[in-house]
Amino acid sequence: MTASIAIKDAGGLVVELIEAINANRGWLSEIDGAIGDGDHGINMSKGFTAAGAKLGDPLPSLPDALNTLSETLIEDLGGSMGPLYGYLFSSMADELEGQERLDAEVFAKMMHAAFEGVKEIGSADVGDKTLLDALYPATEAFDEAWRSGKDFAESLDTMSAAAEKGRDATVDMVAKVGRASRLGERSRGVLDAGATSCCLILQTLAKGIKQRMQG
Amino acid sequence: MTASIAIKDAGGLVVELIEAINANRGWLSEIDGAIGDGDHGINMSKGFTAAGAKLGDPLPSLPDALNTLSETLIEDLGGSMGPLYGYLFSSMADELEGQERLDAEVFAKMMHAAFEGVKEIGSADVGDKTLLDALYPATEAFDEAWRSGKDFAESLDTMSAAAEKGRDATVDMVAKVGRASRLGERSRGVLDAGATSCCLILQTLAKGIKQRMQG
Amino acid sequence: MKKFLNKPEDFVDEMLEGIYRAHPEVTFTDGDMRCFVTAKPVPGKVGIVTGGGSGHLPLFLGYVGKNMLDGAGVGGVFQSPSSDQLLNVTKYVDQGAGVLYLYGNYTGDIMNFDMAGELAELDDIETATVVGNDDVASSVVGEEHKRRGVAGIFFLYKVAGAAAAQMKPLAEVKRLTEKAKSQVRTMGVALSPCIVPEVGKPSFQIGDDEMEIGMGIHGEPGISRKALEPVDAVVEEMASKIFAEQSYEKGDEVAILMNGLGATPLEELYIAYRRLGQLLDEKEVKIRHVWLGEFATSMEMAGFSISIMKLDDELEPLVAAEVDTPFFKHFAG
Amino acid sequence: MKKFLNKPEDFVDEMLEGIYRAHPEVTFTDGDMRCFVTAKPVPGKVGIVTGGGSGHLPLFLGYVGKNMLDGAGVGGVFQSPSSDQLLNVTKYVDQGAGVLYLYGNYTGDIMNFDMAGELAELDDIETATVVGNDDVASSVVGEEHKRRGVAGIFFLYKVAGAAAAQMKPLAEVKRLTEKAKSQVRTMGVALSPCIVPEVGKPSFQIGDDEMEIGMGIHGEPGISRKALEPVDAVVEEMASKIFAEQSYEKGDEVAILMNGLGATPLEELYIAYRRLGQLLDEKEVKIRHVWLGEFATSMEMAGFSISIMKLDDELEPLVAAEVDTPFFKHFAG
Ligand SMILES: Nc1ncnc2c1ncn2[C@@H]1O[C@H](COP(=O)(O)OP(=O)(O)O)[C@@H](O)[C@H]1O
Ligand SMILES: Nc1ncnc2c1ncn2[C@@H]1O[C@H](COP(=O)(O)OP(=O)(O)O)[C@@H](O)[C@H]1O
Ligand SMILES: [Mg+2]
Ligand SMILES: [Mg+2]
Ligand SMILES: [Mg+2]
Ligand SMILES: [Mg+2]
Repeated sequence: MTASIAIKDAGGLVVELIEAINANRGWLSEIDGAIGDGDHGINMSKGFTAAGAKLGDPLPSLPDALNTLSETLIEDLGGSMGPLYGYLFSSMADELEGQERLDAEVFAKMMHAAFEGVKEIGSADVGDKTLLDALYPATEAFDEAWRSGKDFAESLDTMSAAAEKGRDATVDMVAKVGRASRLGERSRGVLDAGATSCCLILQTLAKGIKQRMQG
Repeated sequence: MTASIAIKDAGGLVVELIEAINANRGWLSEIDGAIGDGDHGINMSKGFTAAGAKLGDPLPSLPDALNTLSETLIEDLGGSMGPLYGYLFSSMADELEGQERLDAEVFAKMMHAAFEGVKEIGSADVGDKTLLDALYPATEAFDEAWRSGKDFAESLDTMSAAAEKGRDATVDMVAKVGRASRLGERSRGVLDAGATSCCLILQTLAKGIKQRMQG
Repeated sequence: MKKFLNKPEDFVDEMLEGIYRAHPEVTFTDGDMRCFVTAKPVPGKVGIVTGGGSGHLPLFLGYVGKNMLDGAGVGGVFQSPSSDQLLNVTKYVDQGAGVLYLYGNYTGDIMNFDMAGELAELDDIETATVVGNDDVASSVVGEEHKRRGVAGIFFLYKVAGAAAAQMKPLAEVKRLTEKAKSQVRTMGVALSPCIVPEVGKPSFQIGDDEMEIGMGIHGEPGISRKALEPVDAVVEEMASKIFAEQSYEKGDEVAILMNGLGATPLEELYIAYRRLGQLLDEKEVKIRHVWLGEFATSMEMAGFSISIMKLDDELEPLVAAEVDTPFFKHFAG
Repeated sequence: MKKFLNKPEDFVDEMLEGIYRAHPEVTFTDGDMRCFVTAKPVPGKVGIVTGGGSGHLPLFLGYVGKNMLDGAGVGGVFQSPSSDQLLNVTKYVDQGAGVLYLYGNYTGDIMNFDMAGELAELDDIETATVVGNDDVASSVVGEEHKRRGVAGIFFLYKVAGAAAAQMKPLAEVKRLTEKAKSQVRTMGVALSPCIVPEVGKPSFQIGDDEMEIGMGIHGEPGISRKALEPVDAVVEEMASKIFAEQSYEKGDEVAILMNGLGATPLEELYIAYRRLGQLLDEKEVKIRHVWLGEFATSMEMAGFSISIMKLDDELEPLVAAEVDTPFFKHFAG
């Protein structure tokens, strides 16, 4: 059997996402403060925390937990993070439908769906200095690692590294959408907040999946 | 003939008053800033300068010049200085009516009239930390010096010293009227702006009269 | 001094030029922009004239208009207009029924209005005077005559304006305005000073975390300066000062004015109002009218005031009456 | 952070509580205070729904009322409301004639309104959309679709509201609103930042003698930052940017909105307006309407914007129509 985790037991991954976002609340706002309005960590933390309160005990399955997160972001949070991350997580959840186990194949589909979902709702492109700039290279890197024969865990590591590289590459980009886009050239030279939170989310997911495979 | 000056040639006294006020514009505002709204010098300078523009060339007689000053303050300046100094100067001018020369007797009457005029229009009392606290002791001191046998010039010196002493005594007073009165006890410890400008005006008058008597 | 202006000494006159450009319903008399009057005096009506220093928009001139005031003397920043200007406004406004002078309790204004009134008498114009003194912070009970007039004069303008619009005689307009005055109390709080343009620096210093309770609208000191508290606590303290003055009991009806002093956002005024509403609910006092916004300001000062007016069957319809001025509009009913 | 508030996270909801207490003409639907609607929907009328982040009072909800808007989704400070909230407002507001979405050009708002519109369609509610993008400073000519929506949306609200009040069908309301939109241009200038309560510190830094021309209403940077100049020069620069976009010629008629961003006193707005009036006089352009005050703010930000709308015989009566909302009142004629 190829490396995988049981979907119905993996709702805790969403709890870990919430913890990661809350732990980085200040840092994410700080980054947004440079070329945005300094509230990215606040927004994310508000939405994720609200979702956490709805997860219930015992924890639901991973797709149910992702859908709860998505719905909370879309219905309660609003803003731009609501729809963007809302679609990211619901697109991921959709790919888990009908599955019992999350393996590399399924994960690759989740990443692609997440990327397409965010791209469509936000009408942004790779290179626009958004969370797509962490999401896209991560998606590609995972695909390539897996296709080139690395195992699921190794491919997750490759993805995590690519997400980080993508995040850091936003420093040299000029924002084309969102608040920072009005800065033009002045938006160059600092990290993008959304790419930073996206990288954090992907790395947290990767870490959580790996732990569950070992455990 | 007792010491005196010709009223019709003394319009220049008002020019000297205007110069004195303008020269002390900043200082008077500074003093008002401590317990008032910091504009006493600005107000006085605005009114006196406007009057100066109306005096004409050749200069009018002293009562005419005083009346021009008074009217400008009352009609154009407004505020509290308009009526207060307006009445002060018109009351002085009234006492010059029908006179040809300004001597110690006439001057004493001018001072009394000025005091009564300001007191009536402002409904304030001596000790309320206002310009009356320079005007009243000056008036009394002049009377007493003259009655006790000093000559006009000496009596003017006595008056100037009393005005200054009166002004300085306002430091220990608590304001009972005007803006500063709302400070209560907190209005103690600094000069009163109106007493300061009044002292300046009386000293400038005294100096000008003395110069004209010598000249 | 970070202000949008040209020369500080032109502040008032350029402001007036802008106002006359924007609002053809108002004009000036005697060739003096500072003699501010309605363009459409109502024949036979008692005229209502106010006046005071500039820097308080929409006070004072902003209430000249339909069913409110007829004229206003416009002074320099925080300076009374002159008696002459007030006299000219009086002459224009008088339509044979006399003129009510209605202004705030400040030495300069009192002297100049009194002088104008004496001069008007020589012209056979009857005048009467009501002096607003709603600021409970500025003197103790029993010494109300020493109190500053602040935002609460808004209610007096409404009552006087509505009464005059009903063509009531001067004595009756005065009686109703005095009655309104006896029912209005105001408390203010400030967070920051303002800058008189010609002075060029702040009127007072205040710490980054301090508030001044009971401050006047020219930056006059208040009852206490202390650390800024949550707005609920601030409102409770302010309201308690007003409640201590008059009884507010079950079934009583009031009108409220939540007035921003200049820089305080509407959002914060509504948060403050929320608490005031709760306090009046607890007393089972009914809020019949509430106006919330900027009604009497100190240029860029941050802060707000609460004015409460107790209503009765005679005053309520006057407060409720329709008003249309360039700066303030109210639909009846 | 010197603000009158309790907990920063309660800022929006406590503000809303205050608003509902003060203004019984408005209410909320679906048990969610942020789904802000008129208490008196007009049967058969096209509904006009707006929405956006909080912190801009009287934008957005302040224009819900007679002859203007019917509902508004209320977001967090500078955050779009959610699609769900907008959907609930849409359902309440729809009276069978469909709903016009009218809001400013921001990513979050576009996403959420679009989602709401799709969901409304599933409920057989027809929606149409007009997105305000009046800020000439935020993108060049030819790229108008990228421009921010700012204070000029006030005119779109007036036109859409008046057209809907005349019981025109959705397509016609949309056509007129689009037409109005093509005629509105805005330029802003800021002197100081604002503070998002939950962030707790200023949105940007600016020197004691600096101004930012072309600034957005969330503190987004503008065209240029430079030393503060006399207001006449500031107005000339702002107006020249607007004049460069469209022809303003002899005989043309316009409406003007002089909008304070929050902390700038009315006095200064009038001084600024004086110069704008002079410039339009020079062009022999007739100013048919002018509104001056706070219409779209950024909490305690100091600054102002100028919006100019060109009028024609179709638009002018709609702009002139009577309006009565809790935050904005206009008597016709
Ligand atoms: N159209 C878009 N598509 C994808 N991501 C976007 C888009 N617009 C903005 N973003 C992301 O949103 C982030 C800012 O999020 P946040 O601060 O929470 O929202 P806001 O800008 O409304 O305050 C940016 O750093 C960027 O990564
Ligand atoms: N009722 C009064 N009678 C006499 N002098 C007064 C009275 N009220 C105020 N003053 C004087 O006015 C001075 C302040 O003048 P000024 O600053 O020009 O006016 P304002 O207080 O209106 O700004 C005070 O220092 C005081 O001497
Ligand atoms: Mg942000
Ligand atoms: Mg002073
Ligand atoms: Mg003064
Ligand atoms: Mg934001």
